[in-house]
Amino acid sequence: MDNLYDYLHEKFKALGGTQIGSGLSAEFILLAFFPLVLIALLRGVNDTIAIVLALLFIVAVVFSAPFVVKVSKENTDHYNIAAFYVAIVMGIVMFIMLGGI
Amino acid sequence: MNSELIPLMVIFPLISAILLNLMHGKDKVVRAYGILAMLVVLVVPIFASYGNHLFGAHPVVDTLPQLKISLSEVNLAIEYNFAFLQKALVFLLAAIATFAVLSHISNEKKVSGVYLSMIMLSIAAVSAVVMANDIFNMFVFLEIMTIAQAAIVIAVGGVSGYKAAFKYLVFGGVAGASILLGIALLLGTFGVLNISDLHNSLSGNMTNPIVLTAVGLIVIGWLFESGLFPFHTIKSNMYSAAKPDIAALLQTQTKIVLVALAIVLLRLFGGYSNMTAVMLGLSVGTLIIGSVMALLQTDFRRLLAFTAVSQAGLVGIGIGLGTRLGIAAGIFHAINDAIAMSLLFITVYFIYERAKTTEFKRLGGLLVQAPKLAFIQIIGILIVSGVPPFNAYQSEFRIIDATIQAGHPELGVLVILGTILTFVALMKGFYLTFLKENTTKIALGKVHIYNGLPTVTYVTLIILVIACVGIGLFPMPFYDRAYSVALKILVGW
Amino acid sequence: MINPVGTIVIALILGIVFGMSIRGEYFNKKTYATIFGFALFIDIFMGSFPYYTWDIFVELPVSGIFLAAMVGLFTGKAFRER
Amino acid sequence: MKFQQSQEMRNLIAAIFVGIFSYFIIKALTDFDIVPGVSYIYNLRGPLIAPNMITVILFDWRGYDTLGEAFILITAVLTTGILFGRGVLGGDVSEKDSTPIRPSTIVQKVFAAPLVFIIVAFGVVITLGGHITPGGGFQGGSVIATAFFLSVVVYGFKKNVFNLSHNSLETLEGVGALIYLCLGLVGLGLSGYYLYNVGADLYPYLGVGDTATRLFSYPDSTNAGIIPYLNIGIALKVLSGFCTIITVLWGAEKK
Repeated sequence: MDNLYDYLHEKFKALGGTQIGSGLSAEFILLAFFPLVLIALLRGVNDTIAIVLALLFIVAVVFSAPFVVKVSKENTDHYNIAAFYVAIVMGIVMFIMLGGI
Repeated sequence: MNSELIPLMVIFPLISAILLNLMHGKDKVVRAYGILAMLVVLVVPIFASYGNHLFGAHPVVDTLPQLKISLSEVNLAIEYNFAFLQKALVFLLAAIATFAVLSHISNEKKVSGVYLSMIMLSIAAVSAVVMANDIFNMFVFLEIMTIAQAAIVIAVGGVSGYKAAFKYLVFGGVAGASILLGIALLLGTFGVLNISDLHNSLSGNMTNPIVLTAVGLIVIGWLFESGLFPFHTIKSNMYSAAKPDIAALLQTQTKIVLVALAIVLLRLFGGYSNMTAVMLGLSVGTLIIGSVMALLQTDFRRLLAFTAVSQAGLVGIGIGLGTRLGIAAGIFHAINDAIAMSLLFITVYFIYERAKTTEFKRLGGLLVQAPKLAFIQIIGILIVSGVPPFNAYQSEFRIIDATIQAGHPELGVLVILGTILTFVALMKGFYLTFLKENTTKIALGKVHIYNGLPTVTYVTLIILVIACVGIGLFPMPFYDRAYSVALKILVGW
Repeated sequence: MINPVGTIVIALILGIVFGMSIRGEYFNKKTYATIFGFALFIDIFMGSFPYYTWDIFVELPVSGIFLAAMVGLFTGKAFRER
Repeated sequence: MKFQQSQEMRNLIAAIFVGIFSYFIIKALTDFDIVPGVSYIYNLRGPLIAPNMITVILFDWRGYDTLGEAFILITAVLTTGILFGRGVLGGDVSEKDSTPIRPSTIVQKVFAAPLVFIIVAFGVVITLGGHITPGGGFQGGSVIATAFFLSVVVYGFKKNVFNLSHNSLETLEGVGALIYLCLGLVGLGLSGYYLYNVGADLYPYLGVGDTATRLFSYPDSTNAGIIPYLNIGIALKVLSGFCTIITVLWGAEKK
């Protein structure tokens, strides 16, 4: 397990001064968050599909961990990142309102 | 019924703003008038009686056939509603703003009249948004609020403040234009601006694509004003760039505006499930991302900023459920959380004013120097994390209950996850500030002789703790009122 | 406004307010003459421009407000130079 | 290089989503029928108050909205002041003056000063005739502000025709806004409704006293009530707001 600690230490350096404990807590919450959202979205369609997809998603997310580095990079104070997400949400909101999803 | 004191809640802060700006430079006058004005601002909502106010005395008229509106009667004037919810929100705003004004007056050697006038303008604007029953009037005061908030952050000075305010104004322009375009589409389609009239015209019209466009545009504006998902970095940047006492005021205003605008949206388009789905989905994202980001911060102010944003997401979840229980719990949580987060921001303000920094790597070991502050802060952390017997427990419990009742148990799990994460983040902040060994020997500096800050801060903190415990022990008066508002939203005003 | 004279009085007051803040260094007798000549010219062309329906303006086809504001500006400037 | 590529990809995605957004808005704007709605009643009863319908809607039916818009301008002006150092925490930062970039020609110097007189007088006319003819406080104030701009551009800020400092402009702006707010309070005191158009008497049943009605009325075919006075307040506010902005920006140019 020492290797895992070193690995995470190396990865979390990008966050700049964050403790590994906080990074790990955030990571685990994110791991729980995505499959739950997937289930919440797809449960209306079919329970089995939702569970299977969520399990697959967990596997995929675990292999691409640590996820928290990417999330924190996308939530900095930079103007262009905020503008990018605002543009996407504007499009999606209008599409949901009128596209009839 | 007409109540004369209702417009004074907006007009008096506006007059005070003008006068304080004119007095800028005369220190004693500004101090005296600032305290006096805050007293009036606090007292007026208590004594105002419930009812409506019609501006310009223009009454309701029976419609003429030429109007092309299928309503039996139409409001001519701008109308303000004032009921228990409005009273609670306006009073809460006035109370938090009083601390911001008093802390400025008691802390600064040279008082800035312009700064106080901006605080007054934001109070007036938020009060107007809360009470307005007219969608265009609401927009006008939202714009005033956006500019005034940016000005308060600019007044702190420094590059970070300028950057935050610039971003806030740019995206505020996008959101404001979006709301205005939505209002224009509604006005063009139905010819009325009064929200009650629009509600009556809109019932059964929710398949009109122009109305749906308007819904989307106003929802985008709502997302900005309440700091939800795509705008959460901008809001948190504003909170962390402002002084923490102002951040307390800003987050209170954000939650109040969130509730006010959400009530308008639900009253107008409540029957449209896609809208509540969008609100719910983005709120869930804000809750989780906000608390994750809070955990990763290295500065106490930024940590609290992201916590405040994630709590706004929690309020949004309650409202976005669109059920009676959910809306009531959301409104209730907005009030509770505004108080609790203000408590935390004010404790950090005290540290910031005396240690001149809130970075974790420079703080530490403050428990020895400020045990009382540490005690109050740990109470605040427990309140925000939803521990009984405090008020946020009552509302978070009801939000989780509402998610399960609404048939979304996964959301309940997510709310619990977010709450745990908030608790972990805040405890991390507490540990690094108060418990960790102080390696850099930063001490809480001595305060000046003119500085009445400790007294003001401690009195405010104790009042806020008492309010939290009081609402926590006796939640029903507030929750029942919130529930009746929710009933009215869904059944009709 | 209170009566037909009200507009003229208010125009005069506004003129004095702005005239009080005007510096004198760019003006001499020729400038004053030019301004007044132009003012009269514009005045007659404007006619009874804001079209108040009171008798006093119907009979006198010049813009009383414009003239009053002009007189106010000169008065205010004279006040300031004293 | 890798970052740049990802940025380009993101720009493309953002452009697509903004395209979707714009498509729906343009579609909504192209096909909708406008219903006159309450503006029909406004137009029906407005001529009882004053002939200029725009002014009547702005200052009577929706006078409170106009108050809010005036305050947007005030807030923006104050914010500009804060941005350049007035009222920041820890004491004001002084403003510097700067001379014009290019010296003015002799024609400009001779004609600007007389023109200022005429423009100011014309602005006053537009303000005072606002309830009868096209015009009003916003327009008149802007016209007077152009006189200030002209003199600043030609003579430089320090030697311009008007001797208005930043502080006196702030005072003028405050006075303008207070005129508006206090005229609203007159209505609140007399009838119980904020911004009630006291002299106009559209609703005689409110029982506002005779003296008050006579104070704001004049022997005309229509009776605009407090609208002309509101126009004066707005004009003072708008002109001083614009002048403050140019003062601040001109002083900040050289820093």
